[in-house]
Amino acid sequence: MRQQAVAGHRSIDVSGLPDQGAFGPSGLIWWGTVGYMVIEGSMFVMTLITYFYLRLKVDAWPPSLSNPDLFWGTVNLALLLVSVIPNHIAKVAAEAGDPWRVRWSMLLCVVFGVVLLIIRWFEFGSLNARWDDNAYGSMVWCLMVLHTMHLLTDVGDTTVLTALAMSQPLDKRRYVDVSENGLYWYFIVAWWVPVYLTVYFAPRWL
Amino acid sequence: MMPPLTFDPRRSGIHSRARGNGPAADGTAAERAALEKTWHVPEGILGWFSVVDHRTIGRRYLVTALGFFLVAGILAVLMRLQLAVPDNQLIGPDRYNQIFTVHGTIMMFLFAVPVMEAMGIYLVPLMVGARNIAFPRLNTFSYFVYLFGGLMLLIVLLLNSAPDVGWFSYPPLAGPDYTPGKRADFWAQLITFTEVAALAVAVEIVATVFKMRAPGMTLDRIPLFVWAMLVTAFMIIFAMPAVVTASSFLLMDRLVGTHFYNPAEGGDALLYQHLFWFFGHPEVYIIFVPALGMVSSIVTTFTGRPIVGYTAMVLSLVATGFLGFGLWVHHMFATGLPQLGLTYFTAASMTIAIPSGIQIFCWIASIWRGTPRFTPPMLFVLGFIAIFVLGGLTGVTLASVPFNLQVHDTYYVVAHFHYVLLGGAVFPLVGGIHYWFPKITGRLMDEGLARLSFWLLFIGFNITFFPMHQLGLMGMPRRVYTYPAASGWGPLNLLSTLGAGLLAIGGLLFVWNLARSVRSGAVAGDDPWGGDTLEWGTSSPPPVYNFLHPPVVEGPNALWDRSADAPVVTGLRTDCREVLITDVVDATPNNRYEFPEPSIWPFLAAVATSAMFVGSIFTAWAVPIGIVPIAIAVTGWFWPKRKEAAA
Amino acid sequence: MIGRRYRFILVAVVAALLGGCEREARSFKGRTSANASKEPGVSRNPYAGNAWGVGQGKRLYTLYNCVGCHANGGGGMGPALMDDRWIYGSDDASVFETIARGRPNGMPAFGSRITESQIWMLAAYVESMSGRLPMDVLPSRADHMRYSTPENSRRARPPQGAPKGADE
Amino acid sequence: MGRRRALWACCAVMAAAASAASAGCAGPHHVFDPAGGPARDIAALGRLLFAVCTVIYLLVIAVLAWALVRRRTEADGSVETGRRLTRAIAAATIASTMTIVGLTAASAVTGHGLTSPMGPAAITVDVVGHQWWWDFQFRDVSPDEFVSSPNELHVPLGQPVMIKTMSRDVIHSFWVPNLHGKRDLIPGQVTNTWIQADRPGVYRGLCAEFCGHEHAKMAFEVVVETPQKFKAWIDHQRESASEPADYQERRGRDVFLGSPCATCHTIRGTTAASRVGPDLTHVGSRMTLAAGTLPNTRPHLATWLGDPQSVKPGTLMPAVPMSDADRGAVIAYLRRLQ
Repeated sequence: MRQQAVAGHRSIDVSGLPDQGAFGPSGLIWWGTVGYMVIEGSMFVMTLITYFYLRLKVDAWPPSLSNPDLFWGTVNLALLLVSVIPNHIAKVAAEAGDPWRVRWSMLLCVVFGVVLLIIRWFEFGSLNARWDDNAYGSMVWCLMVLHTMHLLTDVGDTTVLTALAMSQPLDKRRYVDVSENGLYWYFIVAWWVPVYLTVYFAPRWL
Repeated sequence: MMPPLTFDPRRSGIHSRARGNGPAADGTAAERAALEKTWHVPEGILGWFSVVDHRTIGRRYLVTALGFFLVAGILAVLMRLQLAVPDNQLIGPDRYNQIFTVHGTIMMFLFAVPVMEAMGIYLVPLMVGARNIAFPRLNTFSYFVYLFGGLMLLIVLLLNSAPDVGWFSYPPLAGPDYTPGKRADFWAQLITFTEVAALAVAVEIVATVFKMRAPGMTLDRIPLFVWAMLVTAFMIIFAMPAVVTASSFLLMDRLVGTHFYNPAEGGDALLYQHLFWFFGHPEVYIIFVPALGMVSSIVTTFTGRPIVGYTAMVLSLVATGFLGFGLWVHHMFATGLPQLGLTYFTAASMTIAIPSGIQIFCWIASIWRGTPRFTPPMLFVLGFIAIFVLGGLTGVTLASVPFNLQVHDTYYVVAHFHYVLLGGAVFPLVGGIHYWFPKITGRLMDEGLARLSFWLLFIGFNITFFPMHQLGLMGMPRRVYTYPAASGWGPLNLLSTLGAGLLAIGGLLFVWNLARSVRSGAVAGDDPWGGDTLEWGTSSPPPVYNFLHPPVVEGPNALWDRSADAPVVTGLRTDCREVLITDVVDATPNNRYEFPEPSIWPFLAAVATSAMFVGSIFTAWAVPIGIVPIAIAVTGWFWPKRKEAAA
Repeated sequence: MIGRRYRFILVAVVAALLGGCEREARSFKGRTSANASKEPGVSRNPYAGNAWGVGQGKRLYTLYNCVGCHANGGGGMGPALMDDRWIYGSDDASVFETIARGRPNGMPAFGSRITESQIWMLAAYVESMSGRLPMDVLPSRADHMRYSTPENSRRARPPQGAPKGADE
Repeated sequence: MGRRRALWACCAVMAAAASAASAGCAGPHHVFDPAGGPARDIAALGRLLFAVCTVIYLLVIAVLAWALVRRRTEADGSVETGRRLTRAIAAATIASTMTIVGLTAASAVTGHGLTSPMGPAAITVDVVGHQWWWDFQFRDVSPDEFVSSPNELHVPLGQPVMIKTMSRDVIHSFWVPNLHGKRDLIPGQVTNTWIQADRPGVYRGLCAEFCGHEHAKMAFEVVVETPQKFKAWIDHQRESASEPADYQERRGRDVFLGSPCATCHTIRGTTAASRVGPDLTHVGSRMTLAAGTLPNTRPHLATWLGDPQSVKPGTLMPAVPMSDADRGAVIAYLRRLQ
């Protein structure tokens, strides 16, 4: 027994509590992840507000009068939405403590991530303005780059976690990491929806 | 007088045991030794860069921020010397503009916010009874990013390449066309540096306050300083992304030719002002709210009674946090926005006086009710009230659109915000440093010197800044490097410069007192003031593990409300850095979590990040290239050690 | 420990100093001498490494309507300035001469119409148009309609057919 | 005792500061020395704000002083005292809320009065900001040309004057403390404000938004004169420049037109027609040089032309190399341009 009774004090013995953290808001890591999600979410909000602020200042939007091509962006949207499935499997498996399910679903997530990044490359190529053409182009590129940076970060993160999961025995701590990583992926998928609508449909509808 | 322990051991893993009659002495000594070994602060050069201890990092933050404060103070004295007489030739416009820009930038970004965070990093874990701050490696990372950003600014100042477009850097003046070269880029990138650091600390503080409070510290028992830091952290999280957005747009306009602020291509110069002030106004409260927390701590201790109106205080802090986001346009009244909107912002700006007023009333009521002891910290608090109330009232005048149109961007505003920031934040900070110095160093500051420096600071402050109200009404605009004799501004400016001399002497005396008391101050003991918060319940300076046994809190004034047989937490492992994670609302123990060991990787990540930031001032390629070392460092940071994985 | 830290800082400062810091200096005095007789190939442009001087040159380029003939570097009535062809020499002194004394086929002499320091600023900007100056000196986009890639984003185009070392 | 002494010291400091501040409301550009409708309304509002704030401040400090020095009693710790204190705090909060509401209303009423003048505007002036000088352009005096009066704004007494502000480069701010509050000059936008002067005289205007090196030396004069005099002034401004009267002035004109001067400036009636720098057609009649930096006298003009960069470091105006005799001639010519 590690804990001792201390002279003159009652003690609350916490040695029976789960160690290595907890999933979700009970654990500490969740709060760090959500903290950064809020920060980055604020940046997305600021950028979107800027987009519409600048939109209201001019008559022609986009100034070039040709709307952005929908193909690659929509493929990206579809794939991102599908990628939620392996991500969800990994998250649930981690919370259930199933090492093999975690491993293969994580691997699938990495594959999805890489494919998404490749498609994103084509998507940049299909945009209807350069960043230094006008404010419209600057705005569109800014939104796209911001989302791509998040995508890249999480793909990197997932890759490292997958490497860890493959090379070492998984413990609770790692499962918590996998679970929070899954949460972050939801965040990235969720943000693509407004960004996609803004980049591709704001010029059409507004 | 407070209900005793309301803590309910519901969870299966917790046993509340009767008081031990055991042989505590050697058991405790062994436990201490084990904790000492587990939580050790690494030594040597490598160790210096690997520290993850919140007290060490907090101290470094504090010392660094005070160092920047000194630099900015020297710049202020230079400005006052230049303005002492009309048509002065001492400093030319090129240099002067760099000086006032760097003065403002350092004060806002490298002193005020970091110094408040430093106090938070040091004190919040102690006040909530935790062993360390949440995400300690992130903490180390944030310190080095902050340090490197600050050094960058100092270096470019020495190189005659410092930003010269004001701490607000409005485009188009700060844009690519009117400030060629890299001066404004250093400013914009400094913002990125400091925001990365500040946001990290904000996340740490939120997590620490929400998840690492001692059992029994329910929401209504959180010390007011901790509440203040929590509100500040939330404001940072919501406000700073706006300025990062603004400064990134500026940087991109300057480097890769985007058109965010170019009206000729669909951009808008006012967009920057909206983004900047959406951050800029909360920024003032980010600086000022922690100071309110310090005032509450000091007032409680030195009146010897629980603060009057704890709930009102907490609600006021939270209200300040919310209202702070609703009044950014009052920095833009002169830009010609629609009148109706402006009236809304007048109302909002005036409304924020109410929560501040409530807190003032509560402190005065607490002083009225208790028995004030006129120690140096208390003197600074009284000085704070005298100065801050004045600054707050001139703030009310500034909220009025028509009057604002006259005094906006004049010395009246300079006077106002120095009353609010120097008086409202620095006076409590200096009081707080006097107050917590014994906890941090184990020694007391010299009281005679402290009193002398207080009076010099107080008198010097008023002589320096009070005449500026009048100068503003006499039409003196801000940010002028000189003025003609015919303006009639000469005498008051000279008076102000003389006051600045007193202020500087007072400041140096304070620094001297700090320096000598660290070495030769009287030994303080654990609790020299009879404080009520948990940090006074451990030794001075606290051991590396903060508390032998994390305490259990039984009332809002943790130490005063502690019963004779107050329980403590046991059962945390001593052979690894295990901490207790509790629930958000009622602070019930929930789980245990192992904190990371010291590591060099956060430092390396900070180096890599800084290299990318500085590089991206010169070329956009720094971003894709610079990401690689950052990714490597961050992977090293999170890669578990074998021992951990095996355990 | 503290001492060591300061040493690091010192090293950093010295390194940065050595990196060349005059790019940001702003010398308002300029040269006022009336004797504009320049030995070709001898004189160097005082603003070639100075971002502020180049920026002033860019402003003057617009204000003095150089745009009228040369457009924004792409050329029109006059030759293009952002390419690698330098008809009358690409070295500092030749560019100065071209502006100050004019050239056949339309380039007027500005020697009596603008001051010497302004000519140097313009010359520095003209050199920046083909991306020849150091990266941290090149101007970025202007606050008006976009006309081409900003100077600092263009691919540097070293002068063609210029005698070797003429730039030195 | 210590605390009494401290209190006295505080009071002394405050009193000293206050007396230092109340150095009078005169001076060339004092907010509380209004010479026109808008400034008068704002000054009245300002006095109200100051009165209310002073009372509140003194009250707070008095209560604080009482709280510090009062005799402590047994009952201080009682629940009843606590309740009373809570009530006092609530009362103070309600009082301050009502004050705030009152001040907001007062400010809204004043603000409403400032939005537009009572009657139709007599003239409209375009105010164009440059680094670092002002161009006041009167466009409604004749259909095809406009009168440019750099750094000197003439307005008729007692009539509303519409001001359209715009900027050629960075953000500036148009401010004549005796007449009205500020209005920013923002590139890419045109905003409107108005002034109305009811006291003849010369008032100084300043740039109130940081605009670069010479932000400090970007002032102008507002000349308020009777409508008749204003009419005469504007008619004169419409005329072309005076012809040189003697040999030296003729020489000055020739030097001017053959030198870099003519590359930037306009003198209507000559070949100089560039709009880079201020219009010099009537430069001799103006009160100041270099945007309110120097009085317009012969020696100051010589200083300014000889070395502009030491008068106003950073200005676009270069030192034009010429012999002393030539410069003397140019000065004589410029002073002829009344």
